[in-house]
Amino acid sequence: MDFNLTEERQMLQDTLRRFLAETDAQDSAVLWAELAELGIIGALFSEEDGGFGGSGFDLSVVFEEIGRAGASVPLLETGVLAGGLIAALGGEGDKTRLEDVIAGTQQLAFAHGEPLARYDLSHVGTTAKSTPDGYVLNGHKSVVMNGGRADTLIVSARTAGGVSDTDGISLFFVEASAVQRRSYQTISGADAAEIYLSDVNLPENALLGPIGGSFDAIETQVARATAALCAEAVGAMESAKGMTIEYLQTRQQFGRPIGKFQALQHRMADVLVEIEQARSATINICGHLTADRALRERHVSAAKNLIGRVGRLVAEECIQMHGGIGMTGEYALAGFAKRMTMIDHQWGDTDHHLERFIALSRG
Amino acid sequence: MDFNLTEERQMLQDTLRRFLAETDAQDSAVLWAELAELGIIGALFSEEDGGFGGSGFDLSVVFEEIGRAGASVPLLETGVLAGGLIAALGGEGDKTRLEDVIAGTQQLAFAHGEPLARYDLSHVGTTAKSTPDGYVLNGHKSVVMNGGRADTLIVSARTAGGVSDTDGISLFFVEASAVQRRSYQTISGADAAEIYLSDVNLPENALLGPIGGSFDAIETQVARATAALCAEAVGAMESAKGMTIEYLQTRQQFGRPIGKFQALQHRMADVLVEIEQARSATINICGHLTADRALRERHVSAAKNLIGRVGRLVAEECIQMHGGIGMTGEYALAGFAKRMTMIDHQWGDTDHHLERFIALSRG
Amino acid sequence: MDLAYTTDEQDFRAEVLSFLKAELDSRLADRVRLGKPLSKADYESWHASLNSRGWLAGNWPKHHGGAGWTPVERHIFEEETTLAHAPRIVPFGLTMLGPVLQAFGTPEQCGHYLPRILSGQDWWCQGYSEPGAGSDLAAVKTSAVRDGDHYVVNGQKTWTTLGQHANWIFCLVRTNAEVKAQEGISFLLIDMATPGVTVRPIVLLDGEAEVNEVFFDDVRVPVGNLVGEQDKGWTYAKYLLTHERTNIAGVGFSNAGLANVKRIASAEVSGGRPLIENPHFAARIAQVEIDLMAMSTTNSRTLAQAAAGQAPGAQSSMLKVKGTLIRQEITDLTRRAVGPYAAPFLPEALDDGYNGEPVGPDYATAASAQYFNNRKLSIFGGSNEIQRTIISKTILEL
Amino acid sequence: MDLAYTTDEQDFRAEVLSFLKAELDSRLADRVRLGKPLSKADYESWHASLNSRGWLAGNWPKHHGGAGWTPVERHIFEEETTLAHAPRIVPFGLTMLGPVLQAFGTPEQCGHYLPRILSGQDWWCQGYSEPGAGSDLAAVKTSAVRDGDHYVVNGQKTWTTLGQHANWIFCLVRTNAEVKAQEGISFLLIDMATPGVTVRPIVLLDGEAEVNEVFFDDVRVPVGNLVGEQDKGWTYAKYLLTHERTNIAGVGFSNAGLANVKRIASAEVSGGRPLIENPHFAARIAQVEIDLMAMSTTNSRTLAQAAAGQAPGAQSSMLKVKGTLIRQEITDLTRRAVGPYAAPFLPEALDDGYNGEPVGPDYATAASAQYFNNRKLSIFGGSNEIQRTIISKTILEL
Repeated sequence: MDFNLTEERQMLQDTLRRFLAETDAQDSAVLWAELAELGIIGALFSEEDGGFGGSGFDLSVVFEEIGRAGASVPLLETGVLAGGLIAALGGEGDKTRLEDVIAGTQQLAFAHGEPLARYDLSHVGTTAKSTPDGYVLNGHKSVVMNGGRADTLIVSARTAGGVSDTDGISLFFVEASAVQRRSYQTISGADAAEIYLSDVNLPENALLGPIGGSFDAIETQVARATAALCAEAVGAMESAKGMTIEYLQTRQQFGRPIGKFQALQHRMADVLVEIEQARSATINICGHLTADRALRERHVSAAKNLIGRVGRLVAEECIQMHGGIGMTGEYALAGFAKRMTMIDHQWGDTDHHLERFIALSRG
Repeated sequence: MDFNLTEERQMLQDTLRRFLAETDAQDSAVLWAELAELGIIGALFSEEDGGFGGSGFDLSVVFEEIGRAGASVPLLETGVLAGGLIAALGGEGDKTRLEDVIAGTQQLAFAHGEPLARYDLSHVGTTAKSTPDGYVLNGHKSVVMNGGRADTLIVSARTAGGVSDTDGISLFFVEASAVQRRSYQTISGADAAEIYLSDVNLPENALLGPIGGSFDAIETQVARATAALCAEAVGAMESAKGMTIEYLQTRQQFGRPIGKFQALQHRMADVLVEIEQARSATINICGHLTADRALRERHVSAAKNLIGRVGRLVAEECIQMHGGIGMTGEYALAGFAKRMTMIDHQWGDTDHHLERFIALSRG
Repeated sequence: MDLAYTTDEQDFRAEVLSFLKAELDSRLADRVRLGKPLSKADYESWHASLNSRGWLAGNWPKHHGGAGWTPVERHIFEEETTLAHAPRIVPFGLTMLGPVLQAFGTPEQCGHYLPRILSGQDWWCQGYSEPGAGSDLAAVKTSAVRDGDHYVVNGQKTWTTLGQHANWIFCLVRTNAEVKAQEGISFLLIDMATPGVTVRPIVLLDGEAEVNEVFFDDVRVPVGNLVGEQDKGWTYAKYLLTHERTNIAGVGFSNAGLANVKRIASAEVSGGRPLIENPHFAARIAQVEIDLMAMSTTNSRTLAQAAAGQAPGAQSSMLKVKGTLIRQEITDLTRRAVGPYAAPFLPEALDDGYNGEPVGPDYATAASAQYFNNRKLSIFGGSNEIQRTIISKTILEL
Repeated sequence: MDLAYTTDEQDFRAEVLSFLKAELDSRLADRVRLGKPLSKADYESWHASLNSRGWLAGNWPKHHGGAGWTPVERHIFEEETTLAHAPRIVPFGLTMLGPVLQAFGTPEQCGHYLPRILSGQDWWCQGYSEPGAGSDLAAVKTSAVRDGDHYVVNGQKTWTTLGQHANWIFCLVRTNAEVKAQEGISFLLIDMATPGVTVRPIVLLDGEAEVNEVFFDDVRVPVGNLVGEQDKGWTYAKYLLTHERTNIAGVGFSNAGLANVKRIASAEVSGGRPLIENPHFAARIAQVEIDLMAMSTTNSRTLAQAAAGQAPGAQSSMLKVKGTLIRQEITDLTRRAVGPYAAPFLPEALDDGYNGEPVGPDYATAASAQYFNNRKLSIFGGSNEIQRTIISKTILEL
């Protein structure tokens, strides 16, 4: 067992942390280009896919820093999810697409969720019907993160089976110009969109991966995305913790720093204990991304469940200990609290993963 | 709305509290006789049944004092459960039995639970077969409170239907001498027994109530018993609270009373809040014992669920705040903690009643 | 012991219900139910409806123009109006300042200010908290120095809820810095149109600007605007804080919120069936409902004590703690219930007159914002930490 | 980052497993699994088995007769022995006194006492807590007054676990009452056969008498029994408390307990199906299992730091808090799982050699008693309140 970062990952962490602390790039396109230049996007891909990382612990290093800085960049969507699907399923012809992603010249999104899917990964109601020239897609994809900015979408659609079957799900490249999108911001400030596909005609080569057989790849990449989200949550927790400790040390009430009040001390101790739990759960998921499915998914659901619970605790306790100032929008704590809370709504919340963990434990 | 005790109930409370505080009756038979003489058993029955009470708030007054004193007497078994069943279902011929109960000259038990029943009230595997002269009973009744001391048992047995059907359950008077019993103590110091019925022959008139149709009466009396248990738990909580407050005021550590430590203050405040919740839940169940079944049972399950949760909190927090001394058997807190914990194991625990509340809410 | 309402009380409930049916605009009720913010006009029209029925000031005695209700009647009114998703009554003039004036103000002050509160001419806000003094309320720094017939006020108040709509503010000010913190405070009424008063909105984490900072820069306030005696303001401040707390538990809000989350969970689908049938989610709902059933009775017990003339004391702190925990749990459940649609946040969709389609179901529009906004419940109005300290000090007597 | 064990570590685990298969008596393992108390002979025979394999003192260096294991090896040993329901190693001589003697004792003391600990000749117990000083450990009142070549000891120790089996006790005693509480304490080894030593059992709430009071009445202790320097005992005491805490999280106990409660929940029937399939109970189990999976990794991270020579610091307090909460939750689940059979309590059924039938399933026999007994986990050995204070002081630096 070894819990130290390799020298490379340590460097990656230092570089990214320093960059995010110092950057004043207000324009997200500029920020994106700079991240690409620093090699951050490449860190999400293995060497054979043109990157220099791609393992669970590469993801955790990168996303913990994203969370710590509260940066809003589509690394998860472009790099981990869509990029991961291309790396896993793509043919020779898709190599250039990956190169563009790593170079920062293309942004992607994975359009998978639907209004009735909730957190059910196999629920795909969007249809793809065969045509003489290729496929025609119809459906509505909901809360597609980075959906409003992506150049190209990877859209899941059903080519066979019932609406919740794991079999029969296929993936397609769809240019953003071919769909109708309604862009908006999430409450934690990220870009998202509703995507409407209305008789979208696609050529044969828009298909990514096997026809009707993409569920396993989706589950695998969502596992990686979940690991990244857990790490991002841990980063946000670390920042919230740091701000709260400093506030407890400096804020005076009743003639002394509020950190002198034992009730707050003990609650803060519990918060610290739980943040360590969150860090450990993240290590567990990151360390098991290449394990066999049963073991991997058990850790996915365990980690996401725990992160959801701890995220709520940390957000609520840090706001409470700050009092009124913690409620204000301009104070940075709000951003971290919102981010760690909203992570619970991506790829399965606490309850969803508890239920899934139980089912997976039953074997 | 009126939350004051009537003058009669106030007197009952004062009398019982003073008596239990002052009595030095070590022998349970003597204590029992004295309670009868004070009219405490009679307070559990309505006037038409020969008592002078019997409503939910009569039960709560009596059982809160039992809980407060940590008294171990079979009031619940003899008075509320078996006595209640006789009052509800008995004919003219059973009147003398009630008189004996109220006079304290007969002790009863309700032998209903079975090894595989857990908390399922309709699970009755014990059989009663018709014979030319009456009935023959076979089965095993488990954890029958007061089962080792009762003169007569009321035994539930199945005369028809499947093992979990509500229809087909009958009740029988069975003299203790007719069964095999294995007596033991519970961890909170009460008397209980396993009851084995092996070809127990009973005359026709051993039947109590309608053949195969006693489930509703059982549920109704168990609702009353649950109300009594909730009140007993509240009494135990009050005593544990009183001891803990005193300990916090007097125990010195690090040069001051431990009640000066804010972390303990705030936790004790939460304990106090929850005890008020427990008291209110008990008022709710006691105030709805004569409501229609749906409303009554919703309050039964709500109250028992809440009492189970709060009982655990109060027991654990009061022990924890006492530290080592709270762990010792001779210190009275242990008795209160054990009693409020074990009440969770009588007539359905927290989880059982949560699930039942959900089912009842669905309507 | 009797959990039933009297016939009179039942009749009163029926009256409230028929009033609500007749007077409560469904558009307004929908906005309240969905957690969308209300405009000044929304509040004013609801106040006016109530006032014309004589029900605006349920807690005021009749001779001051109030309804003179018993605590139980007030509770019934509160319960039914919240369950019907009526707007809340803005409390600053009606339940905060009103009783203070009635207890400590001059007949002239009562005669002048009370009718204007009822008519809506004046909208009051509260000047208690200061940036340096959150929970430590007595650490008031805003100073009022006597200068002839005026006090000259300098300083800053904060967390002033709905101050953007107000034309008057009641303030705790320091008139004596030489004595113990509690002893040099006065209670002053300030016309916000006076030169030197500046209001600046604070945007909260959900994007709403319902609280404000109020700055005082050499603001000249006539001495006639002093309530009671100079330097005795702490007494009036405490009276305000402990007196009018019949609704501190927020039972009505919780009942309405619970009904709302059940509706949402019936509409949402999880694993092929209504979310409300998912055992884990059903357990969360049941647990908070059971807590609320008990807390509602705790609240009624406290009301009964108040009706019998007993001061609630630590009881209202207990209700504040448990009441806010339950309300917050319900908003947390609402956020969970809406699933991925908790993420989209379109501030414009919260605006009155928004005609666009919501993203996702309409009930999701404000779910997350409400969750974050309601974190304030355990902070403002005496944080839950302060309440726990009050409870333990009362009981432990240490 | 690598969660895998090295080949050497995997080989070591295999060795431990085959040792357990060969040496662990199934009767003994059953008693441990069911939470039944062990006799002195039970502990001694298990110690002897381990000692003949050279594994009794995993944490001692080889030159003192220990196994000289790395923290990871100790963890593997702990994990496998607890999962196999082996008796715990009685810690007082082996993990408490041993390291103190090795760090601060004289060569003579080491040469004399250490081999006797390994051989089982001496059974040590701990004289830290006193009636007036629970969490406030430095408030030692038991006095030791120098009289020629002896100290004369008077006072009382309490919560002395398994003191009824012990022939030696290590004590904190006050040798100087004039200085700051921490500065006048000495660390003394006392032969319990010395006149004036009295042991009185304390019956705990579960009926067990595993802890004791120890009284000292003019007990004469040779000065050679002093460890280190007079008045410096606080240093050694803290060393003892902070040094040997690799197993403070009790991961092994929790793993074993979780496996046990799953077995019980598979056997119990609720509503016509195994209890473990009831969604509410399954959720409780899953929740604690998820917590345990994370805590186990937190524990491993701390071990890795220890192996790299870093002192664990606040980390061991965190492990103590979370570890005990998890263990207590598991015993609570066990109590719940057995249903109505949690109530019967037959102390005789816990005795070794009891031949009667249990009341209900055998796994229910000690379920409630274990639940109550394990309340001690968050009290003894530095209460969770003390741990939280340590954590917050370390982090907040206030």
